[in-house]
Amino acid sequence: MQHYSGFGLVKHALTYHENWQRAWRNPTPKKKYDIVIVGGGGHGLATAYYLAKEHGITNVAVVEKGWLGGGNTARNTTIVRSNYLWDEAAWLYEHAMKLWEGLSQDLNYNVMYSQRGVMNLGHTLQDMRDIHRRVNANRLNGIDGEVLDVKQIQEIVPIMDLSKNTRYPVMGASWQPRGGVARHDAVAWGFARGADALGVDMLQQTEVTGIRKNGNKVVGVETNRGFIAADTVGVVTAGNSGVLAKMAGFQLPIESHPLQALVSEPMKPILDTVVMSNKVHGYVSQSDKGDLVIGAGIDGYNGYGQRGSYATIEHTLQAIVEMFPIFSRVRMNRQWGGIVDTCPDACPIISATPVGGLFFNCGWGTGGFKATPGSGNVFAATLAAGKAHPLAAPFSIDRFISGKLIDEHGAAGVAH
Amino acid sequence: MSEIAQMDLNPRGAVKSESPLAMTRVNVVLAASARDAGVVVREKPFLGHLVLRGRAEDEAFRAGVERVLGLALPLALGPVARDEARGVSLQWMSPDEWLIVVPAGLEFDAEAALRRELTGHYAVMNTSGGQTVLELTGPKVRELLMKCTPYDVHPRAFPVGKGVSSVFAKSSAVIRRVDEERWELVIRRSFADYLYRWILDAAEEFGVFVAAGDASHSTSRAAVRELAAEAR
Amino acid sequence: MSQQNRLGTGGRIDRSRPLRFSFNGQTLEGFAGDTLASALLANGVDVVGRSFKYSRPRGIVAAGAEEPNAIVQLGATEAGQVPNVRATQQALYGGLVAASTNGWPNVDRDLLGVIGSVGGRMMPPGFYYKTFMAPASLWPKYEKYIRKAAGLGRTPKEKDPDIYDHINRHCDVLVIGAGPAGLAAALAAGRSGARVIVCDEQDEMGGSLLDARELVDGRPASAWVASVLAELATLPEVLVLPRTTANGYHDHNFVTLHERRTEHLADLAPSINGRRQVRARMHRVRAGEVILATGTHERPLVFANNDVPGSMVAGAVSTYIRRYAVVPGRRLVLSTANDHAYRAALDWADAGREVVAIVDAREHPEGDLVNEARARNIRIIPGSAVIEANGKKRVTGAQVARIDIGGFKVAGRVETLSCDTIASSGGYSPVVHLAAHTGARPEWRDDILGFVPGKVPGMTPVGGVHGKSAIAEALADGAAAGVAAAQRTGFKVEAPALPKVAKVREGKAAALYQVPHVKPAMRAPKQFVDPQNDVTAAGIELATREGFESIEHVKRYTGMGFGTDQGKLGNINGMAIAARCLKQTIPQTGTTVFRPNYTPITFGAIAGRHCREFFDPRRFTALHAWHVEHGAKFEEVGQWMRPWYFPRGNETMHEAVQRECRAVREGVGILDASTLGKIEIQGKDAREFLNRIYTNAWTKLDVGKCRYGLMCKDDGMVMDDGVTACIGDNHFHMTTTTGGAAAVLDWMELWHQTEWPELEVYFNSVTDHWAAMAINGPNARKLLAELTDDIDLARDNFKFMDMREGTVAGVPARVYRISFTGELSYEINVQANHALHVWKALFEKGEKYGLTPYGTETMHVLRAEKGFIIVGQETDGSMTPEDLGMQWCVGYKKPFSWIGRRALTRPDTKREDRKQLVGLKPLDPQLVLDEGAQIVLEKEIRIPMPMVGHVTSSYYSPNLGHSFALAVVKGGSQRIGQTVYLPMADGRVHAAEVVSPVFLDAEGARQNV
Amino acid sequence: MLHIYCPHCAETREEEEFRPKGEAHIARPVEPEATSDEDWGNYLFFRKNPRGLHHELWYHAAGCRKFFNVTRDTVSYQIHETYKVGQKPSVTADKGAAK
Ligand SMILES: Cc1cc2nc3c(=O)[nH]c(=O)nc-3n(C[C@H](O)[C@H](O)[C@H](O)COP(=O)(O)OP(=O)(O)OC[C@H]3O[C@@H](n4cnc5c(N)ncnc54)[C@H](O)[C@@H]3O)c2cc1C
Ligand SMILES: NC(=O)c1ccc[n+]([C@@H]2O[C@H](COP(=O)([O-])OP(=O)(O)OC[C@H]3O[C@@H](n4cnc5c(N)ncnc54)[C@H](O)[C@@H]3O)[C@@H](O)[C@H]2O)c1
Ligand SMILES: Cc1cc2nc3c(=O)[nH]c(=O)nc-3n(C[C@H](O)[C@H](O)[C@H](O)COP(=O)(O)O)c2cc1C
Ligand SMILES: [Zn+2]
Repeated sequence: MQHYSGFGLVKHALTYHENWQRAWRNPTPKKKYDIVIVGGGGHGLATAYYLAKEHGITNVAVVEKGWLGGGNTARNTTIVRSNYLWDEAAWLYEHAMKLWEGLSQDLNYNVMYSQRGVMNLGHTLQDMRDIHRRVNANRLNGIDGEVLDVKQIQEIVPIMDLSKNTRYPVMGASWQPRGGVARHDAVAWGFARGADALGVDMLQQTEVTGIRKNGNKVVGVETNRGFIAADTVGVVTAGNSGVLAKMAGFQLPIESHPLQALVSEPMKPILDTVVMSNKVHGYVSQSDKGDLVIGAGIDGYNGYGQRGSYATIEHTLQAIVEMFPIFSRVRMNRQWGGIVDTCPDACPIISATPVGGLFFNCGWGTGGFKATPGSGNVFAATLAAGKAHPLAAPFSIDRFISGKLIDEHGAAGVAH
Repeated sequence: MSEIAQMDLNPRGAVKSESPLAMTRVNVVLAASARDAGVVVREKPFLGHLVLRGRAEDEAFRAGVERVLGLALPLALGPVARDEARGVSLQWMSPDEWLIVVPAGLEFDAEAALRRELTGHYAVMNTSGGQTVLELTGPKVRELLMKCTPYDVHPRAFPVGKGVSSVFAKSSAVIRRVDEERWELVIRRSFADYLYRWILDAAEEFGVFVAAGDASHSTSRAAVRELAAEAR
Repeated sequence: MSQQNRLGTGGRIDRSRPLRFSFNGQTLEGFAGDTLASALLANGVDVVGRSFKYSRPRGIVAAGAEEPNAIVQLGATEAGQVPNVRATQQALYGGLVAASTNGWPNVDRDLLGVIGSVGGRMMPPGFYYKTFMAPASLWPKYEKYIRKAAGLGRTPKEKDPDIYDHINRHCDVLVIGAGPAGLAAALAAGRSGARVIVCDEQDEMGGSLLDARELVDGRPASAWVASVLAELATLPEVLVLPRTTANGYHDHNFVTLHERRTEHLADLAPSINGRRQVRARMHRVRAGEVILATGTHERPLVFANNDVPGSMVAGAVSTYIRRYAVVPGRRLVLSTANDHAYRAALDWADAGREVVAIVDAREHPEGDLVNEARARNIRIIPGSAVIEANGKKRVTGAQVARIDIGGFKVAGRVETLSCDTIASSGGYSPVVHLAAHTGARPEWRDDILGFVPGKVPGMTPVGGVHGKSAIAEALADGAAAGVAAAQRTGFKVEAPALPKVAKVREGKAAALYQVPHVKPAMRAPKQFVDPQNDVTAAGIELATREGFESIEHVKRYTGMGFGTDQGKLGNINGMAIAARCLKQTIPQTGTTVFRPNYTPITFGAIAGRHCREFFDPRRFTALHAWHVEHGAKFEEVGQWMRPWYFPRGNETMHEAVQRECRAVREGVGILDASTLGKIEIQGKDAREFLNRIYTNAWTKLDVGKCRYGLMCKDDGMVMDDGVTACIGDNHFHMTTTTGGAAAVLDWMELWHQTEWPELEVYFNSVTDHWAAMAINGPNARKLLAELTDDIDLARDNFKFMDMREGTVAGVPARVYRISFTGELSYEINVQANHALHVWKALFEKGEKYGLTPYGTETMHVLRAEKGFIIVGQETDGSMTPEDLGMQWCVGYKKPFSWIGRRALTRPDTKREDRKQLVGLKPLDPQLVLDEGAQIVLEKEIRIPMPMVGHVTSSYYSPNLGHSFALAVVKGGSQRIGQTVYLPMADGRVHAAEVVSPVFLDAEGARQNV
Repeated sequence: MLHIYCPHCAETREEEEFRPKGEAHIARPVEPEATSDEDWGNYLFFRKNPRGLHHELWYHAAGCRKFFNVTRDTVSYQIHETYKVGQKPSVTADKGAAK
């Protein structure tokens, strides 16, 4: 792998950038791989990278129907945090957070993880009880967190309307300083480049159209470029998980919904952290390019269209103007949608399935970007060992049969 | 022990009653005059509101309702059955639900009469305290309504006489077109303040005037009965 | 500088209305009818901005929505600041103040520009990802600098004083764009009597007709426009909306139109007759048929240094000359690959200025316009193109060379022509954006060298966007579509007679996007594709070489199309370049996805009137005014404003709540309980329905009796609770939590309508109909006795959990003897219109009993003393009735397996160590634990450490004389008597004993008096 | 922004008036106590979630307050038909979207 550095950049400038190598190859599919990963989003690519790097399994293909990182990875508002309520979720997301903290160096790719802090506002007494509960739980799990009062919020975000005249005056907030945002595309590309360098084949424009079984055991995947054999298949297809499950002959406790986001025109720096509110239902951060990155509501109907209802956008911007009246004259440049795979308890599924050798990693819904390295890491371990990594174990599909749900609706809150 | 509890909720003696807008009307001041107003708002408080449920396909039910109210039961979304002289209206809300509005204080009599006439599976529920009627008149009402509801209020979709229930601002309302330029909204008590302020705000550019209407008055059962008798 | 580029005559400006405005601190003059851009050009302003990455000086290149450079900050006052205004779409008004958004110390002399030209080489696409990684600790500092360089305009510091609103419209035919195609369509459809809306983003309707050279019916095209507009104005069902951009096209023909109502007048919306005007209005249109008549965007050619001010698209040159009477230079070189662009040279010549040459990429240009140029002796250089511009802040020359398009190389000697303006045209891209919003992918058409809209149900593209560009064709196309659309929506009309427009014969255009240079792209001076984001042809080439082969990867790696023009100017060129690099065709390469907005729209306009008090309804009870008058502080619960506590004098909240708590236990207190959800249930199967929906049994509840009920979801988790009274054998009055009311009613309807339609039962919300006043305390009976003479209040005749009808203060009432405080309590329900009367009467008689109004906080303390839960506080969607210790409320033997029953035997719900509701008694009796505090079993804190539960409610009780709390704790019912620990953020660790959740009067003696 | 025909109101109304309620035709097991944990879990949580034709339940919340079924394509969002609770769809994936 070509090493990236500031020095390298100068060197390449002198040769008119004519000698940069490909970030990843465009290989022809082999007949058989040890492990096939379906879905070249952040999670799938991270899985491949850790399989190769930590488990020495390099005869791996990532099979992606479109372009790498073009699913929800390309569409999310990039909020990273680990302050989840229940132990199982908190541990998983904190595992990811620790990996984020060294990811640029590990990948030799600047994913621009910016630990600018994530603030979640409380507007009612019950909001504040929930915030205290979650922050206390986080602290005891070794996750940074504070409860802020209005004055402290004012210091961090002086432009927010913290007066009593708003429809839902702010009462306080939770604050995770280590949280922040990252450059979503770079995450996909960094993992892809890292995995490629270790020998993983990235097969783009390769759509899985069927899952071939022998009895109740997976033997490979049918694709638009032919059959690819593998004894172990990991499916990481987010919004399309239900489609893949159907190919394998079972159903999931998942529904795919449109989730939308939008950006403003680029503005001079004005907002230095991530502000979210479950109650008024919107959240915003400012990208390094200057656009306000905004998201909120999920549409209630199922949808694979990568677009949602305009009313949702309206409500989102009402929420933003409610929190930040000075943004009223800022313009929305673009909106878009993703297909999010929502689970009844707002927690993911990382699990074996009724089909031997076939594993699913899905159900991240509105908030899986932040888990990308952690998810890939534990899923790689799960695929390598053929059984769940301890952090992944609580997230098996069985919980929907036994009833042992991990209800993170409160912490997952406004979709992010 | 009766199967259904009926209760006349009108006061026995003289009691000062307050419509859902009593508080708001005191607090919201308006500058416009009636003369150049594009929209005139008037509350019609204290009317009797009843929710009628039953089986439209049951002939006896339909006949019973008609005997009591003197109006044929509407069987589909569309015109509100009205008797202006008696101040009675009957609106289709759903295949098994109708809204009955009668003059102030007559809701108990109406309910009692319905119960006398109807048999089988039906229900009558009094909601007079929970709703009020706003009348909107003027050349700009239709445009105002377009700012408030996604329902199509164009005459081709909303001819005179029609009534529907739809989204209104961030709440909902029953919308009825009484005349070319006269509309009624049936709104819920707890949302009345919000909707009223909303309407005044949205209508500001057209000029809006609030016509007198008594949001608080003294009623007693006897007085109401007399009033109603006169109306008849 | 005083409008040195303004022509003495012509144009559509109003010379009788000169307007003063300021740009970058300089006072300038223009005319009514100008855009800010045309006025700047009239005044000879070359540099209007600086580019994002390289800080290069930039000038105006276009005349419409596709302008990438002239993005300015507007506003004379702080509150009136408008960031990122596109000067080409901003009408000029007197007193307008504009400034460039980038450039330091100013746009003309920019120091960053130096860094840009030196460091620019080090900033290829993706350079961020390749550096700033080591040492990791420095990244936040780098990032700070990166951020500083970001952004265009700035947000105002003050709140926006303007208002915005929405209007919902329904029409049969919506016509988007009012050029020849759109106007013809609108006229045809409008005449049918159909409801028609026609909108155009420009200040004036007419589109390309406003600067057309062609005569329409022998008159200037604008005269035909005027006649059509005049007729449309007479058609009552036609709505004409200028200054209105269709910015989003959503499912099922829902289109949002953004109308700028005052932006052409001032920074802040003026008032008219004292009435505030809305600054912008969103028309939310549901259309039967959509006619897309959005025309085309001209593509500039991509040549070296094509971003130097003075380099423009050819059509814009024509527009400025013909529409605004502004010639943006003196000596023109036109570089084109088609005939249509010749108009720029002819218009230039008409204006009396020098056309140095027309450089045509085609070997044998042939057509009417070409002939006209020849006839005028304009030099035409065939088979050639401008390959590089000279100049820094203004074009000083054009390097022209013979090119080999197929071989992509320069095929001859380079000649430098001296000029100050280079107009270029690579062809015309249909404005497919809106159609693409619906998910329809554009389709490539070789004949017009462009993408046309994909198929959208109920949408017809006409005119330029449909590949029918010549005026006569566009008119016919539009008219036919107007007739057809009217017909499909049920209206009949004859096709209108179309005006006569001479056909302009045009030669075939050549496909030219990037112009080859003598040096390879990587080494040639920068050839800009997307000038706003400084995306160059070399950048695209590099991206494809590094493996970013999908056009979406190219977009994301280079930033192409990310800017405020969303690639209107450059995207197709970029795609063509990527296609060339990847050795594939343009359709194989495909487009990126166009998304709303078509042009950026303010948040304010999208939010509309739903701001501040209208952001969400506030709901009030009938007694609200009284509460306000009596100093209540409010707590909001599910949109309802509920009194939280009633401080007297200078009382703190704590003091007020302590006083209120004592008053209830010692005298009598009163609570406005009107917000509780109330559902009336009638029908002979009402009981059966309750049996199914509640966890407990309802078969035997007598008339006049009340019962507490719990509701679960079918997963066994508690969703709501409340008391339901049997008021007739087939008649029940259900109450729900304040926040849960609507959800419970919907829930009941769901089960009734979808699973048990055979049950004869009806429900209706009566929440608003009844006002409820709860009097609580030892004196409650005495107080009530003073106000009623027809209810027998004797202890044994009106028992706990009984309901009686009667009169209270002259008002018919239902009185429920139920209690959420454990005290003797009556909940008086009256028709809401009469509530204030009754409430006041209670106070009149209650004074001697110490009647005290109390709010939700006191209610919470008192119910917690009794161990009563609050759904949503003690529960969080993961608690079963058994977890709450409420087995007494579960009808295990009911014949029907009620909602939630089955789930109670699932493996996880059966576990013994589930979290269960308990009481906590802090070892320090004065200490009020934090609600939300986590509970651990060991005193020694190590992190991480296992938690066993948390505090759900916590108070100081003046009645108990100590603090107390409710909590949920794993296996809690087995831990009574144990000490648990509560580690706090500040390092303190509190200790508390696990006790029964019932702290007061477990046997219920107080309420049974 | 969907435009939905309510079979009860017999009008096509704006999306804002409705609320989606997930997959249609999910019948509660008749004898829950005799249902296995697995089947109960399936009933509660497991869904078809198809890419393409979907039969789903909607609620006309601001209108007639009736639940009804919609056959909608989850990719194109095109609505093929709406029908009352208790009725069967006439457009199904097997039969193909006739219209
Ligand atoms: C608008 C929006 C905002 C969000 N905001 C946040 C946020 O702020 N923070 C956060 O943590 N999370 C957020 N999320 C969620 C987050 O984006 C996702 O959870 C996460 O990106 C999922 O990554 P993934 O790799 O699992 O899925 P994806 O990136 O969607 O990758 C799945 C891949 O599978 C491929 N695929 C599907 N079917 C097939 C097939 N048959 N054959 C081959 N390949 C196939 C797809 O093409 C796709 O590339 C947001 C999501 C959205 C939509
Ligand atoms: N040979 C030729 O004659 C030739 C060649 C190439 C292009 N053209 C072009 O073909 C077109 C033919 O006329 P036409 O009627 O199709 O287009 P037009 O350009 O005359 O009119 C389109 C109108 O739509 C408006 N518009 C675009 N997007 C909009 C939106 N989202 N919301 C509101 N308004 C919007 C534009 O501002 C413009 O006024 C002209 O643009 C002409 O310049 C002609
Ligand atoms: C964090 C983030 C920031 C973005 N910023 C911009 C932006 O500044 N300009 C822009 O045009 N699009 C921006 N996008 C949106 C993308 O252009 C694109 O819409 C999105 O990735 C979804 O892809 P699609 O629209 O091609 O389906 C951004 C997307 C994300 C996730
Ligand atoms: Zn309906």
